[in-house]
Amino acid sequence: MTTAGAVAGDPRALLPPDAPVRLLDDEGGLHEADAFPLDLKDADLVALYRFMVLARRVDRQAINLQRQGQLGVYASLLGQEAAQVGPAYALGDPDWVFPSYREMGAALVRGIDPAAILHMFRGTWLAGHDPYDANFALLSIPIGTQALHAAGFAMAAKLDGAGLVAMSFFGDGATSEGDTHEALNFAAVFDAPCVFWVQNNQYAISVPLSLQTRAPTIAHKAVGYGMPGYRCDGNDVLATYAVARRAVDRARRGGGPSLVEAVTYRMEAHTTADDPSRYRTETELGEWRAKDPIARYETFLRREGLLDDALSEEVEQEARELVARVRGEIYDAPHGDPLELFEHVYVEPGPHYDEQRRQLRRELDGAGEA
Amino acid sequence: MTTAGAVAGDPRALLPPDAPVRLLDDEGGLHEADAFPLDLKDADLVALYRFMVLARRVDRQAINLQRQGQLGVYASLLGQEAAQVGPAYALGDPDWVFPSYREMGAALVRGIDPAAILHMFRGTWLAGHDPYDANFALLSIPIGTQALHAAGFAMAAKLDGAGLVAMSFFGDGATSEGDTHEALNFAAVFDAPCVFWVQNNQYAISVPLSLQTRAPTIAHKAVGYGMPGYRCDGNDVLATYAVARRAVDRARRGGGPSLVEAVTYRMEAHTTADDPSRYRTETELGEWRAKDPIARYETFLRREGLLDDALSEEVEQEARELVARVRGEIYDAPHGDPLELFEHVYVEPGPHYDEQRRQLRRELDGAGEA
Amino acid sequence: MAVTMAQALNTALHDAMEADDRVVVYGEDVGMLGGVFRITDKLQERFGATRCFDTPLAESGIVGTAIGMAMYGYRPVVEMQFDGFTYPAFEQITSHLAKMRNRSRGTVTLPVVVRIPCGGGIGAVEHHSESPESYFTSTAGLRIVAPGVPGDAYALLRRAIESADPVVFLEPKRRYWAKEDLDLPIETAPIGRALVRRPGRTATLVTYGSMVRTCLEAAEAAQQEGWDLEVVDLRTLVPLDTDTVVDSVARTGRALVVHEAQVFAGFGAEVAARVGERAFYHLEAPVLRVGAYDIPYPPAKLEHYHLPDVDRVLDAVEQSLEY
Amino acid sequence: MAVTMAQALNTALHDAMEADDRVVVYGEDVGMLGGVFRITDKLQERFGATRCFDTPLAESGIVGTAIGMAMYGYRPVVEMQFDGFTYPAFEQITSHLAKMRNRSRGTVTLPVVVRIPCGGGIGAVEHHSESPESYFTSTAGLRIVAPGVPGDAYALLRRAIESADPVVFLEPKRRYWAKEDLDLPIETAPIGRALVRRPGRTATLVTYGSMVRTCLEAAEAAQQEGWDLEVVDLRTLVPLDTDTVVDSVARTGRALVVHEAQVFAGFGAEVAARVGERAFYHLEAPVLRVGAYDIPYPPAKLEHYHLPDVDRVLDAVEQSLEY
Ligand SMILES: Cc1ncc(C[n+]2csc(CCOP(=O)(O)OP(=O)(O)O)c2C)c(N)n1
Ligand SMILES: Cc1ncc(C[n+]2csc(CCOP(=O)(O)OP(=O)(O)O)c2C)c(N)n1
Ligand SMILES: [Mg+2]
Ligand SMILES: [Mg+2]
Repeated sequence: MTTAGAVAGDPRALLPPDAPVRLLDDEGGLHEADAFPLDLKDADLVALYRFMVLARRVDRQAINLQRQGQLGVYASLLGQEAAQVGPAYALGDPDWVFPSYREMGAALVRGIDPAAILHMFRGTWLAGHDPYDANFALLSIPIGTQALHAAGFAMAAKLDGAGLVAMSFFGDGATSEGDTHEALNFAAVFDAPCVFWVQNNQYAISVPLSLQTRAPTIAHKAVGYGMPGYRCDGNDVLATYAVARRAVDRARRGGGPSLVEAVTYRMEAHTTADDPSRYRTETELGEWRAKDPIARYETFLRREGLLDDALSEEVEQEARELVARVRGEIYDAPHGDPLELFEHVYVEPGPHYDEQRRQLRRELDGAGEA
Repeated sequence: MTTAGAVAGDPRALLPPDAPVRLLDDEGGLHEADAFPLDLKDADLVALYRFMVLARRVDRQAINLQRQGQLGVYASLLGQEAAQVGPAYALGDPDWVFPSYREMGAALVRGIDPAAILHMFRGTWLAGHDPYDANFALLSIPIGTQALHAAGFAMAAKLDGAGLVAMSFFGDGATSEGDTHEALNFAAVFDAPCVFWVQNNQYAISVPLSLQTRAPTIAHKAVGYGMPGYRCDGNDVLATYAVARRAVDRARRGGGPSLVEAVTYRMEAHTTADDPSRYRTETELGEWRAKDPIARYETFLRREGLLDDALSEEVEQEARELVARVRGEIYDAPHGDPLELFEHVYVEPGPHYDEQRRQLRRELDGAGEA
Repeated sequence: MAVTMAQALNTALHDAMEADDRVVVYGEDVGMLGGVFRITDKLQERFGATRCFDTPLAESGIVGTAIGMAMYGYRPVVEMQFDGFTYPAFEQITSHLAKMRNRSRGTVTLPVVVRIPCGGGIGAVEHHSESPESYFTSTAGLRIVAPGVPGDAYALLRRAIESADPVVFLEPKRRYWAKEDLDLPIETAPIGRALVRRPGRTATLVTYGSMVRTCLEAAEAAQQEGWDLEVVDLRTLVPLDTDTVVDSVARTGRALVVHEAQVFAGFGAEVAARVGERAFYHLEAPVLRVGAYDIPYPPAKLEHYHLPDVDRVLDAVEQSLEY
Repeated sequence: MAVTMAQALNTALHDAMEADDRVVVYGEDVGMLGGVFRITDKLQERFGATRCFDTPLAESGIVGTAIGMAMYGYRPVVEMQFDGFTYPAFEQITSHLAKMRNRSRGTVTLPVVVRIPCGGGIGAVEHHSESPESYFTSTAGLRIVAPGVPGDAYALLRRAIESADPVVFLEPKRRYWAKEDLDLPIETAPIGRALVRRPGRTATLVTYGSMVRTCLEAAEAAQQEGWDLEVVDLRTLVPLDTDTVVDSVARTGRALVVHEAQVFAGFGAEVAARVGERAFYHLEAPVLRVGAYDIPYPPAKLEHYHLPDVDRVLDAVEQSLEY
């Protein structure tokens, strides 16, 4: 019986391989995989390290700023540096990132000023950067929603004949939202050059993966959309890079979207407002600490002779400067003009807005008098 | 690396078999399949036939009623009789059905009066039956939404220790909705005794399956939820029965949900308001006409000596009587009391409703005077 | 030439696509079928399946991808098949479409039009006759346009597609087949301008969408009673042209807001509250609201009891005059 | 005993689960974590993971399954983690939760409570400070409850869980930590009754939720000006206790509606419109509305400019008195 929707080709080909792609072993030894060639020069290898370290240092600074009352809240990426830096590094300049709220690492790679990200967490404004500056969309807070923006952007790019790729970042929890499903499906149906990058950090706030899905792995979800699903060790930056690279190249060549699961762990609280002691054990945390993405990669680089103490100190120095600058920009950053609240809602606001602006001005004047 | 969410067992086991389950060949010859044993007595075999014929006759009557201006609209099941009667017949009395708007066949099997269904299409009221009478939920119009009600109902049944199964019917188009995704995922995570029954009739109104999904088959979507996906020839009532039976038994035994794709074809327009000549060819329709689910099954029954002209005429006679009764009940059925509009919105309506009732009564009186 | 609202909308889409390559039209069944109301009829034939295309059945997907396409630089005009099927897209509309420009400090503009065939009166089954405007009017960042006649449907849809701000475009589906003598293309006032469609002195009917025609008919009928009703067609709900409404009420001293949606917490409440604020000393009677009952949309056979009609409008006018 | 609103809500859930086996509590992070605001703290420990459990991250899934569970016979109390994350569930709430009873001619009742921590003032990032009430008030079939003080939070949540009709329960999250002296359990008026929380003669402040406290503070402060303000706490938005409001306004002659939501097309419009209709001859000034600006919720550092406060209320009172 041939019918529309009958099996085309061998669906087994869609199943992700059993084990996550891993290029670095626990001791930092490199084992290349044919299917995921590494095309990185020494400078690139060092750059990956640099971005991971910078991300971690900025992240720590952000947590401190929050503790000091300078940020309202902050969502740490500790432990997920490789899961963000690898894929972001696999993108080219014209490509776009559609991040969630935890993507400081990806932001850094794209050249976004970390202070811009922190302005959102501080509440200086609702977002801190111009997405068109570095092709990095605004951080998206409603879970899964940005995957649809990525799919639409990629549909547009394809329509326009642009050879660019849109990469959407989201978490394991986000895979449960209807929007994520619709995004995967739209991207597949329209052959959109889109990569769905899932950081499976094992938790959605307190909810563990086992309560989130019964899929064998998140990568298996790709089967239902007829797209490839890849799975990689999210704490191995060479693996995240190589797998992302393959997915990105495929999309750029017109091969359509894919779904990648980077298996990792959130070593910090969900956000600074969270208390992880309520839902996870020190033992579990300890196991993952032992898989630290930066430590493992550092061993590799040192082994390869690509990193020595001098270079390490150079990166630390850069990190210190960056962190100091970020701290300087955020600490006691002015709150901005309340009248700006009416500026950006519409390109063409109604007359109503003039009244409201006048009312606020009156209130401000009144408060000034008091 | 063992991580939460690592591969448990062999995910290949989740892949649906390449070919749809089919027990009857084109000539009505029976080929039993080990994995899907048939436990049907002769009386059951005849009952399946009877329901399919009744469904088709009532369906035709409904279309005529619509043409005569008696129904506002009607969504035909022509060609999908086997895809509905088989699964509904696989359910036990305590089980529940959560249908879409096209489930006249399933309704008949459950013992719902077809006139009740048609009252909805007539617009006498928004729904025509009491779901608790035959464990058949109200027809659901917003696509995919009822799958969540089924999942929740099954979650409740499990919590309550009831050995019942909830079966949700929806279409190929519905698989694209976020709600359907969330339903499959909730059911899987909570091991809910739920069967998701997809009638893949190749179209969502005018949109063909190829624009709806790139999954190899709809059954493959099960992989992403870690549940079994089955695929059956939706025009073979023995196959739909046997596959449904397996999914239902599994759920009842505590094995959790499954997704079944019944490959079939909508031989009529989407609804009476639709013009299929705009989007599909006579050739395609002809191919599917040749696969008529009733004709094929009739050949089988005759071959087996279970059906002869007398029995066939008996069923036709029953159909004529049913159809006449339905027509009698629907034709010029009174419109009901407008004041009932306020009756059922709340168990405890606010005082506001008294005012509105009074206003409508005044309007009715006023109109009466005029 | 007598043009139906459906034709006017179809022509507006056609002309907008002709005028600007970046305009793409998509949704469920808008391609080969031309939409269930044929508003997109022949657009795929004329502009190809890259500019007018069908999507999977997922409204959040439709609006969410439109946001992405607009970020890229396209101007998507998407169709929600019916009012009641807009609700799955509620989050994308409310949290992103309406707010992204503000969030981005004006760097991201989203010129998206969400077309919604709205309202009842066509004998449909449930979920096909909703008046969802109040779900959107309290969301800053959206422009809400609600034409009542073919000419406005054409001109305002063209304006909506040219708008840099996202627009929710409410089409009164029971008026799709109503005709007006028009020579398309036409121009009209920009988004945000109400129109006194009929001058009068006894009282002001403030209305929009499907009720424009009902109010004009009521005004005709009212002449028998010696009442000379003014009809203000809002045309746009957000931004609301309060001045035109208040000017009118200042002249007539009486206002009635007429819409198809339920009265309780309907958009009429906003109009009534504003008129109450701005025209306090002019009002000779309270602002009365005429709409549907505060119940879920009824079954087809009972909908005419629910929907406001000429009689209900005139009853309210009488009530107003009794003050 | 001094009880915070968070404790009162937690106790209400506890007591309801104790009283009725059919009550189940679920949502995102409500189990081990006890909810991000700890409103469900220790319920899983006490009642087990079958009666208080975490779900996958999907709000439509949460409300949709609650409908199914209620059809079966349970009484689900589900939590939306924040106001802004209710929107993905909008379709299930609007098309089914609100309408299923009516559709089924009363054969299906859905005793579901959707708890929503609402509003701003806590310095949160975007989508965590929304006032979504107007998205629900115009949907017939829902009861909308909006307590402002711990005692009402307890008593009304108990009533909501006992309600056969679905309830959207709006919790003013910035008041979670406000205290009241209470000996729980307490009883209070049924859903649908407003309360004159402070009698006065100069003008009536009509309010609910987080603004109850602000209005009481404003009334205190107003004494300095020699104004004696009456404060009516609506407590329930649907059904609305219009009589209590109108009685009050009839006495004071002036009304101000105060809420945290934006003014344009906010729920205050309904209150203002009704008061305008019912108290026309009593009004010495137009009903004024006090709320937030008609803009997306601002960044944390600017939210205090946006939110109505004592000063904004008093300014409006002054304005009212100038008529
Ligand atoms: C639609 C929506 N629902 C709920 C939330 C509240 N929330 C914020 S983060 C989060 C968990 C997200 O988990 P995951 O997708 O795994 O990403 P992670 O935080 O682990 O990076 C939740 C429930 C939200 N932001 N959006
Ligand atoms: C949420 C929603 N969106 C759109 C519609 C309009 N609509 C009704 S039926 C239909 C196609 C459904 O296709 P499918 O799921 O394949 O079921 P079938 O009609 O083929 O049985 C559409 C788009 C709807 N009812 N609900
Ligand atoms: Mg996570
Ligand atoms: Mg179909």
